Amino acid sequence: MMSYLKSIVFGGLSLVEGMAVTFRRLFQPLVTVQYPREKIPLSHAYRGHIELKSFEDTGTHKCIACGSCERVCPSCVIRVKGVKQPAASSKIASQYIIDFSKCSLCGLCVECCPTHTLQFSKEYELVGETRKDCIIDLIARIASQCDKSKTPEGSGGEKRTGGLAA
Amino acid sequence: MSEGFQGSEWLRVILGLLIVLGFSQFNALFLVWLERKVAGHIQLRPGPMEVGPHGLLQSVMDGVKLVGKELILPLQADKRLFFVAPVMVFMPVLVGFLVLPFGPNLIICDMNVGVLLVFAFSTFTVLAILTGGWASNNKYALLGAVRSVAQNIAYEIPLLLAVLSVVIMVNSLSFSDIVNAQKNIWFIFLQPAAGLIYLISAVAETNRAPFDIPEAESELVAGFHTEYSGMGFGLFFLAEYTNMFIVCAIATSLFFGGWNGLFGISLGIPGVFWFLLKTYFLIFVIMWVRWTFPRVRFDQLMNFSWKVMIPVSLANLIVTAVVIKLF
Amino acid sequence: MKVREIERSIADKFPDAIFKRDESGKTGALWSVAVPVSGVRGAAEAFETAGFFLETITALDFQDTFELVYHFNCYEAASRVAVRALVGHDQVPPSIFDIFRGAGWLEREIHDFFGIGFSGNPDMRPLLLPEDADYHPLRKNFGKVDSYHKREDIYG
Amino acid sequence: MAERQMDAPATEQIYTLNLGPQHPSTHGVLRVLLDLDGEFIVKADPVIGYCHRGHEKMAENRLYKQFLPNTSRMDYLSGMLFNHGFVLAVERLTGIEAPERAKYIRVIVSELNRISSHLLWFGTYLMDLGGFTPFLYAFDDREHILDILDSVSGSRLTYSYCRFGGVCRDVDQAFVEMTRAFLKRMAGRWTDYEKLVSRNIIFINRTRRVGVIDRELARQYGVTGPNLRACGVAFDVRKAEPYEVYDRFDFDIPTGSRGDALDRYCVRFEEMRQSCRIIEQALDSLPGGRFLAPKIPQKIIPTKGEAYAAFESARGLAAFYLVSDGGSRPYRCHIRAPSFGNLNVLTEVLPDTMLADTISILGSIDVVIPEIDR
Repeated sequence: MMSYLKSIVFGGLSLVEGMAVTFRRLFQPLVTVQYPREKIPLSHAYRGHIELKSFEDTGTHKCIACGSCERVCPSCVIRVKGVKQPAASSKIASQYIIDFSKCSLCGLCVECCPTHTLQFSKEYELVGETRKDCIIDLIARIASQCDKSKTPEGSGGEKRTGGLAA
Repeated sequence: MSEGFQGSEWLRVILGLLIVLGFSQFNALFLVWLERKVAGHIQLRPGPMEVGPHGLLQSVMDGVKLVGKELILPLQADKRLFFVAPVMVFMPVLVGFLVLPFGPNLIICDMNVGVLLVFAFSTFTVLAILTGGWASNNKYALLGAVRSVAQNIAYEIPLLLAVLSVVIMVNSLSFSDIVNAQKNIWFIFLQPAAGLIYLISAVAETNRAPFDIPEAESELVAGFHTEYSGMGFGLFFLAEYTNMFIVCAIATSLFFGGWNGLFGISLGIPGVFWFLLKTYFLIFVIMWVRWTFPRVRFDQLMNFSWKVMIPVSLANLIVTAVVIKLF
Repeated sequence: MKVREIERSIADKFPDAIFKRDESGKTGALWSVAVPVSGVRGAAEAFETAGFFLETITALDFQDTFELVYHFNCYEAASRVAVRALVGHDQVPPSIFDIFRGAGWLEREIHDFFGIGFSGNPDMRPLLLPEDADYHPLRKNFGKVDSYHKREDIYG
Repeated sequence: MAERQMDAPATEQIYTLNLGPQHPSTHGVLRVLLDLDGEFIVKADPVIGYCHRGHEKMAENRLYKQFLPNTSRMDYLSGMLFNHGFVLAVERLTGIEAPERAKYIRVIVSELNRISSHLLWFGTYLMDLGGFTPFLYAFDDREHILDILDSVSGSRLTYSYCRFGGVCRDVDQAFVEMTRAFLKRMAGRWTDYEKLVSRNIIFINRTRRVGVIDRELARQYGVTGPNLRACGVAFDVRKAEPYEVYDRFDFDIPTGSRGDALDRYCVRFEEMRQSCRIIEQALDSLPGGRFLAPKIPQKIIPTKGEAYAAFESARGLAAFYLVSDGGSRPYRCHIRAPSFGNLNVLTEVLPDTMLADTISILGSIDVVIPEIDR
C-alpha cells in the first residue's frame, strides 16, 4: 500500500518536474528565425555549387581546360571545353558547364584543380522549374560577376558572406 | 439571456443558437491559434506569424483551405456513416453550450439536470468516433475507433465519480446552483482530489495528449480520422477544440467557482470575464500538458484508471458523503 | 582468449586447413582460414559454441569461382577472424541460418547480389532488390564492369 | 449499399497491417508487414530495400576517392563516421598514414557527429512516443553541432570531410572555441532532458521491459552498438580495437542490464556524455602540424590485397571491406551496416508486443534505412 502511494506521488512529481521545464521555455528567447525575412550568416566554409574564381592579375579565371575536374567528378557533372590560346602554350576554357542537379558537392574538383581557379559559391537559394534550370554556365557567370563589380572578389573562399550572395 | 428576450421564446432560441454556433466556431479557431502559439513558444519558436498580426488569421485561412478541399471517400467505405460521423461528433459539443453558466444571467437554458445533460451527450462523441473509424474501411482508423471505446470505459467512470462528489455537496444537478454554492470558496479547495481526477479524465475525454491514443499519430497515422479529408477532418478538428472548451468550462463551474472571483473577491470584473479567464487558463494548462509529455499506452491508461483513478475517486466520494452526513 | 580456443577447435575439425595470419592488421582479422564449402557449417558451429557472433558474410566474384567470406568476432579485444570458402559458379553452399539466425538476411542479400543460393535457407525472397528481380548486380557480368580477374590474380 | 467485401472471413482473428513504407514512425522507408491479433503482433516481417542505390556496385566503378561522397549517404545521420571509416579502410589498404593532428581532428568531428546522431535519435524516439517538444529541443542542440561541422566541412549533413591521409580542411581557433562553447552548453542541458524525459513516469512506463533483447539473441543476430551494450555487453570497437587515437582518451562504455528500450535509451544518453568527454580531451591535447599528409597521389593505386576496417558508428559496428586488384578502383567493396543486424532482430522481438510498443521498439533500436539498403 505504501509503495503504491509512493509510486503515485513520485510519478506525479516527475510529471510536474517536466512541466516546469517546458514552462520555463515559454519565456525564453526564440531560437528560430523567420527565414525569408531574416537570414543567418553562412559558414565561411559553405559549399555551394562550384564557380570560377577570378584572379587580380588576369582579371578573370585561370581555367586551362585540362579536364582534371571533369575526370575526377564522380557524377559527371562538369563539361569543360577549351580553345588553344594563340600566344601561350596552354589552352583557355571557352565553355564550362555544370549540371548541378547531379552534383553531390564533394569538392573533389576544387581540390584537384591545378590552377586553383575553382571555388565554392555561396549560393544556396537555388530553385528552378525544370531540370534545365540546374545547368549553370560558369563562364557566363564569371563574366557577369566581373561586369557587376570591377573589383574582383579575391579569395572568396575565406570571406564571410551574409545572406544571399548573387 | 437577459430579460429583453423573455417575450419571444422563438427569438430567444434562434438568437441563442446563432450565438452558440458563432461563438463555438470562433472559439475553436482561436484555440487552434492559441495551441500553435503555446506549442511554438514552449518549443522556442514563434508559431504562426505570417497571416495577420502574430498569425492570428492563420487558422481562419486553414479553415478556408479545408473547405476548399475535396472530400475523398475511400474505396468500399460505408458512404452514409462516413459522412454522418463528422456531423455526429459536432452535435453533442453544441448541446453543451446550452447549459454552460457563463454568467449569473448568461445561461441559455438553466436546466435542473444540466450536469447530467452535458455528460450524457459527451459520451456521444465516442459513438461518432467509432462510426467514423469503422466506416472508413481502414485498419488504422478501425484500431483508433476501437481504442477510443476502450479509453471511454476507462475515463468515464472516474470522471463521473469526481463530478458526483461535487453534486452531493451541493445536492443539485443544476450548474447555477453549483456555481452559487462556491461564492466564498471554490470546490477545488474542498475537493482537490476530485478536481485533479476530473482534469485528468477531461484530457482523456477530449482525446488529447498524453491520452490521444485513438488518433496516436506516430502509431496509427491519424487514428480514426485517417481517411478524412477537407471539412470532414475539419469538423473532427473543430469538435476537438470545442470539446476542450466545454470540459474546461465545466471544470471551471464545478471546481473553480464559475463566474465567482477568488474567495468572493470579484474586483468589480463582470462574472463572464472571470468565467472565461478561468476556462482559458485551464485550456492553457491542457495545452501545456500536451506539449510536455509523451503518450501513454492504452493498457496503461486503463491500468491507471482502474488502479488509481477509480479507487481514489471512490474513496473521495465516500469520504465526502460521510463528512456531509456528519456535519 | 576465445580466439585461441576457436583456433584449436577449427584446427581439430579441419586438420589440413591453413591459417593465414595477418601481422600488419591490414585485413582487420587476426587470421583467416580457408575451408571447403561443405565445411562451412562445421566451422560456423564451432564459432557458435565458442561464443562468437557473425559480423558479416560477403562474396567475391572471380572468373573461376565465387568466394564466400565470413567474418566472425567476439566481444573481446581484437578477435576478428575470417573464414573463407571457395564456391564454384554452379555450386550451392549450405546455409548457416539455423546456426546464426542473423545469417538468414545476410544470405538473402548475397543471393540478391550474386545469385548464390543457399541450401537450407527457407526464405530466399529478394531482400534489397525488387521482388521480381532476376539479375544479380554485383556479378561481374552485370552492368558496367571495371575489371574481372581470376582469383590467383589477386590472392595468388 | 454495395456488397461489402471483407479481406478475411469473419472468423479469422488475425489480420495483416502494412506498416509503412509511408508511415510517420518508420523513419524513412521501412515497411513492416505485421500480422495482428487485435493490438498484439503475431508476426513481423520487415521489408527493406526501398532505398537500395547499389553503393557496393558503384564503388567498383569509381576511383577510391570518388566513392568518398557516397559513404556519407549511407548512414546519413552519421555521415562523418562513415567518411572516417572508409578513409580508415583505404589508408589500411594503401599504408598511407595520417598526421597526428588529422587523427585528432577526425576523432573530434566523429564524436560530434555521434552526438548529433544520438540527439536526433533522442528527438525522433520521443516523437514516436508522442512527445513532440523534446524533439525540437534536441534539434536545437543538434543545430549547434551542425554549425560546428559546417564551419569545418562546409556541409551540414553529407560532409565528405575526411581525406586519405588527413582531412580536407584545417580547424582553426574559432572551431575550438565553438566546440568548447557547445560542450559547456550541453553540460547544462542534460538535467533538462533528465527532468523532461528520463525521469518522466510516462516515458519510463512506455520503455521499461519493452522490446527486451537478451545477450544470446543479440549475439545470434549480430546486434552491435548501443543496442548490444544495453544487454550488458561492454563491446565497443573504440575500445576493442582502438583505431586512430581512441586509446589515448579516457572514456567509459556505458552498459545496461535488461536490454529493454529504457536501457537502450540510457546507454545512448550516457554515450553522448562520454563523447563529450572524448572531445574535451582531444581539444586539450590537439597537436599542431599538418592536417593532411604530404604527397598523397591524385589517383590512389593500392597493391593487391584486401583491407577490413571496422569502426564504431553511431549505431554499432560498421565496417568497410575492400578488395583491391592493384587497379585504381576497388575490385569489391562490402559495407557491414550495423542497422542490418539491429533490424533483423526485430523479427523475434516484435511478436507478442502491442502495436504501440512496436513503434517504441522500432524507435529504440535506432535504424537508419539507407544504411541497411545501401
